[in-house]
Amino acid sequence: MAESGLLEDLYREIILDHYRQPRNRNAAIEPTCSADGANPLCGDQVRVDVALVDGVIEAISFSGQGCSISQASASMMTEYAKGRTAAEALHGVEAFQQMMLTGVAPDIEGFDDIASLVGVAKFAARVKCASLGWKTLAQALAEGGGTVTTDDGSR
Amino acid sequence: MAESGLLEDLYREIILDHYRQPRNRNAAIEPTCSADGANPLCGDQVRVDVALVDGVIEAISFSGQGCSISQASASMMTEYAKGRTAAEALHGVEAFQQMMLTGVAPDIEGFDDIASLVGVAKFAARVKCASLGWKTLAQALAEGGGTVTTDDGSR
Amino acid sequence: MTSIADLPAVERLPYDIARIRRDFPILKREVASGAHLVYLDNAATSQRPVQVLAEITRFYRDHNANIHRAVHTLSVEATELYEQARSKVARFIGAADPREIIFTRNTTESINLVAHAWARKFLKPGDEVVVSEIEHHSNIVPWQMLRDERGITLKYIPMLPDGTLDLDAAQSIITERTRLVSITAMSNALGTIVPLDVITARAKAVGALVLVDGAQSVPHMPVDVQALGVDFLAFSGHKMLAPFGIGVLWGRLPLLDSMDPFMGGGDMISTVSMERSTWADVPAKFEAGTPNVGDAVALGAAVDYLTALGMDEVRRHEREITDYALRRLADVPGVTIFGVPDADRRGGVISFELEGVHPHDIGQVLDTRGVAIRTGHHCAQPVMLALNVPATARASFYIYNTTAEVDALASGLEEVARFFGVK
Amino acid sequence: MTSIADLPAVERLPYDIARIRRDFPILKREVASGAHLVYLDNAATSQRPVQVLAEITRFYRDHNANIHRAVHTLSVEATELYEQARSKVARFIGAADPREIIFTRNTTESINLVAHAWARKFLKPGDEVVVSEIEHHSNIVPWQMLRDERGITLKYIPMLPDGTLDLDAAQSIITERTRLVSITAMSNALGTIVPLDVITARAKAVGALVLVDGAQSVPHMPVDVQALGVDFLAFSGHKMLAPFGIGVLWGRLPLLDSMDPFMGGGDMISTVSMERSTWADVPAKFEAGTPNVGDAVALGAAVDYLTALGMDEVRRHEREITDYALRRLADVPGVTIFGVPDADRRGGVISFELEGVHPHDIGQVLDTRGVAIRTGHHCAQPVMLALNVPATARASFYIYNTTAEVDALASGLEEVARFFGVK
Ligand SMILES: Cc1ncc(COP(=O)(O)O)c(C=O)c1O
Ligand SMILES: Cc1ncc(COP(=O)(O)O)c(C=O)c1O
Repeated sequence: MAESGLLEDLYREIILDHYRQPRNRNAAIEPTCSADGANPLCGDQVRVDVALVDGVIEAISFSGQGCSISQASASMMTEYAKGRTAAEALHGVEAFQQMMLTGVAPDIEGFDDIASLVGVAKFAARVKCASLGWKTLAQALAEGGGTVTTDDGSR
Repeated sequence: MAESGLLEDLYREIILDHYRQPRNRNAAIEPTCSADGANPLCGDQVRVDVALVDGVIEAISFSGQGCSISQASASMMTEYAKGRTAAEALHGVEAFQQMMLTGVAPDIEGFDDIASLVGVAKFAARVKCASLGWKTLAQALAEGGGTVTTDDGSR
Repeated sequence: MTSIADLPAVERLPYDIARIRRDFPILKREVASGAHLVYLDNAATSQRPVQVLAEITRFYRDHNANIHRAVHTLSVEATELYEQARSKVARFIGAADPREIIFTRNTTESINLVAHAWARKFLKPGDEVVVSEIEHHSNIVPWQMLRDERGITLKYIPMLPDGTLDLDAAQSIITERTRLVSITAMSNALGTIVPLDVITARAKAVGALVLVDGAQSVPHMPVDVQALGVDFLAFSGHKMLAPFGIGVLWGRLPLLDSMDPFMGGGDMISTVSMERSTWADVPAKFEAGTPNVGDAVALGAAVDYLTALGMDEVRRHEREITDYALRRLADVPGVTIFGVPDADRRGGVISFELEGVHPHDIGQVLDTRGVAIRTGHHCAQPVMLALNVPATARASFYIYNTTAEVDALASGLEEVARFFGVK
Repeated sequence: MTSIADLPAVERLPYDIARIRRDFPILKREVASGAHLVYLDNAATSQRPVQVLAEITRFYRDHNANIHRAVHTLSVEATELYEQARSKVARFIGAADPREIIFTRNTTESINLVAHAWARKFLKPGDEVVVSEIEHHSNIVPWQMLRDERGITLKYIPMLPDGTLDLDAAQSIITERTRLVSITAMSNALGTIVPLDVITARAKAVGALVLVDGAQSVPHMPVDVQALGVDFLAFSGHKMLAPFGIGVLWGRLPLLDSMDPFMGGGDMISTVSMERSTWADVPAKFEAGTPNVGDAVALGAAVDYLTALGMDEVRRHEREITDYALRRLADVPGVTIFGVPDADRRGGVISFELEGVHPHDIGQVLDTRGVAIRTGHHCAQPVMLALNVPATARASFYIYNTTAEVDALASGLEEVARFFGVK
């Protein structure tokens, strides 16, 4: 079918795999910092818990509900972050946001699965879904944790 | 000129005559009833004073300022009303309004000059000007006098 | 002001769906995937027929001027067209007098106007306003803001699990302290048609006014304000073939007369001095500043278009499509439809979920097949809360939709299920 | 949201008046008498070029949908177009961030928004708002309503006999108690250009905010909000080639953030429960309900049109026409021009009287010659009071007007004088 190409561009198999079998979801960890994220108009919700020991993300868990893109992206985010330093993880958040903006997958270590989300950049309405988990991670690592929203009021 | 016909339709010579030499304007009378009229968006103002004796309009005066149509029409109105009973005068007001609505001059006694205003009916924006004096007369004759406006808020 | 009696009669046309569809060239559009558009997002906004678009262009190209009693030809013409549109709208909803029609931007502004110009003038702390749990945010938030500012009490008629209102509860929720019942005629999230007669009877029994949110009823079924016996009616042009940017508040004339203005500015005044101002009569009192003349005139054309079809026929057509869709979608494995499963008691709006697939993903996959539905909370978060879902998928119909388009939706949903591996 | 930097550049075109006039087919119209239209009522509303009309049609025929983050193609496209228009407007007035652009219906709503969402939140009884005697009613009435409701003090900077403001008086009228100076950039009744720098300097010295009514400046001259150093700017699309029904409030981001919403409803919320609601971020917080997407997009096209001409060139052209008209009309026996007789200090607006002829009659006779001017109080009754006239006749110019049209006005006035027997 004509539309299949487009659809499979967005929903790569690896994304559906993370959606169906999310990694580090509701993992039993002892968090040192956490944050909640929401995409109000979509109803997506994500909570990120991080166990940060000596600047290294020893363990991470996410929970929540939402569309396949938001949940798969959060799942991939946890795989990426686990074992990295907070600084490295924030660098990853940066790279992810850049990918959403430019539609070009960065050639950096650990982004193999994540690069499959590059197709999302073509779908303006979905970028917020994909970014939710990453923004929430950044918020958790920032002092104080708290709540983020990907709804910037710009419709 | 092409436009002259249209213009002379509106501004018949007799109208300009009443405008330049208004009848019963600022006449020194002893009024028994009065009313003020205004056409706020145009700035037209008319005051009508009536000396009503045994149901007959013995004397009448108008004052005010405004466009040629409003002032000429008020002048003609005073000529018509003078010497008539209040009931007759109100009948004239009725006939005048009807003329503005239908664009047809009524064939009634005393309307010779007044019929020259029939062309106003074609100019929606001017009907209010022409009606001002007449409405104010009706208001003066109605119990209590008071203020009328030809601005019905309908733009 | 054009009187209703002076309006030209609108000739009735047969309900010919092929002809109707030709009036909407956008329906021939393709989306990125190459699929043909199947537009099922009509509760959000309708499409516009060429007749309405032509009217906009004609107005601006031939008659454009500001209105307000100017003496030059264009302005006289523009004023006449604007007031004629007001009369057309009055006739369309059975209003007694064109002055009862206030042009606003949309339903939201119409309701806010009542909350400011009527409620802030007449309501005291402790007075009650009653809405329902199935309202659009536009009929909730203005009353919450009023409550927080003025100390009135806001009460909700609850929703039953089938998406209808609890009419028994309504009887006790509407009390002698109730000053206003502000209620939707049809839920945009669930399609529920509200029995306005029951609500209105109770409101009138306690001396309360009734405001009807007609955003979803005026476009889709015959509405006669005098038969309804209500006091205010709010609706939006953009959901009924007219452009964005034009809405209506209808109110009873003495009621409108008793109210203070909402916004201040040009054209709503009678006199202005530096010390004080006096107000113009209705409707000007509520139309501060230069109005949206062009889109009001286009709303007149939209109303003519609907009148030619006949609102009874519009309702009949939508009822048929909805009935078909309720049965067709129920056959798709995994689909659950929210609300009453009866096309007689709902408008052409179907909210549903597909097991295991988030609404956003449903909408995305359908879009690649050209099928445009809405997903989300539909500006009715209390309904989502009551249904215990974060969001729903919603298909909504209008005059140009066909059963073939319902089939496209249904087979699209089967593809969604397959794609996401729903068993 | 489209960032300003991502907008396509607009190519500058030479100021070719013949080409410009071809873009406005209405200028070829005839009035009832058969005379050609000479449209000199631009301060009331401008005409619209084919480019803007085409944009409206294109939007509705190809991309029409409601916005608000829906997932289907049309809605994504409509959202992009709407946000792109916001960015175009931001660039046009030199705003730092597109989120500072709030779409309203018109200048009047923009000012009322500030009166509600800022003033009603932050002002206390005794606080002062300063306007001027030459304001349009839209910048007087909202503050009178606020005064009467909340007990603030409203003060006026007086007008001098030549139609300029008394700037010395302004220094003492704006005091430490002044919280807001709300001032027009150009009078629509007299054309006076207000020295905003002087007023703003004084306002800033006492810590007051400055709202500029830009209804007559944004369409006619370069405006840069950052260079002006003011806090709010209000203007209307319909006076600058865009359709009716779309206006703008610009405000500084932190200021907008600090304000409460104006109207409540869909799209201005973040969450709604039956108990309470939270607000969306700006600009959504101030755009309750379905916005006027189509006309906003068309405003973007209008702004592009003006940008291609260059606002410096627009001002130059209008200054020339005004200069010519001031001299030409002064030659007509019986004509008195109000306001400063200096085209450098006034915009393209000329209010005048003709001895012995009421303005309404002037307008009527001119109309039969196709010459469209406005007569009346121009929504500036305090100015009429100060001039001690019931009304004036007003000619106002825009990008397409020519000196030949000024001649048509002047010879028309000579005919008026002859007709009414003015010696
Ligand atoms: C200086 C000025 N302010 C405000 C307004 C009001 O504009 P609008 O009617 O578009 O709200 C106008 C328009 O007449 C104006 O000229
Ligand atoms: C029932 C209902 N009420 C109110 C509204 C708000 O309409 P608008 O956004 O045009 O103001 C809508 C539109 O979504 C609606 O469906």
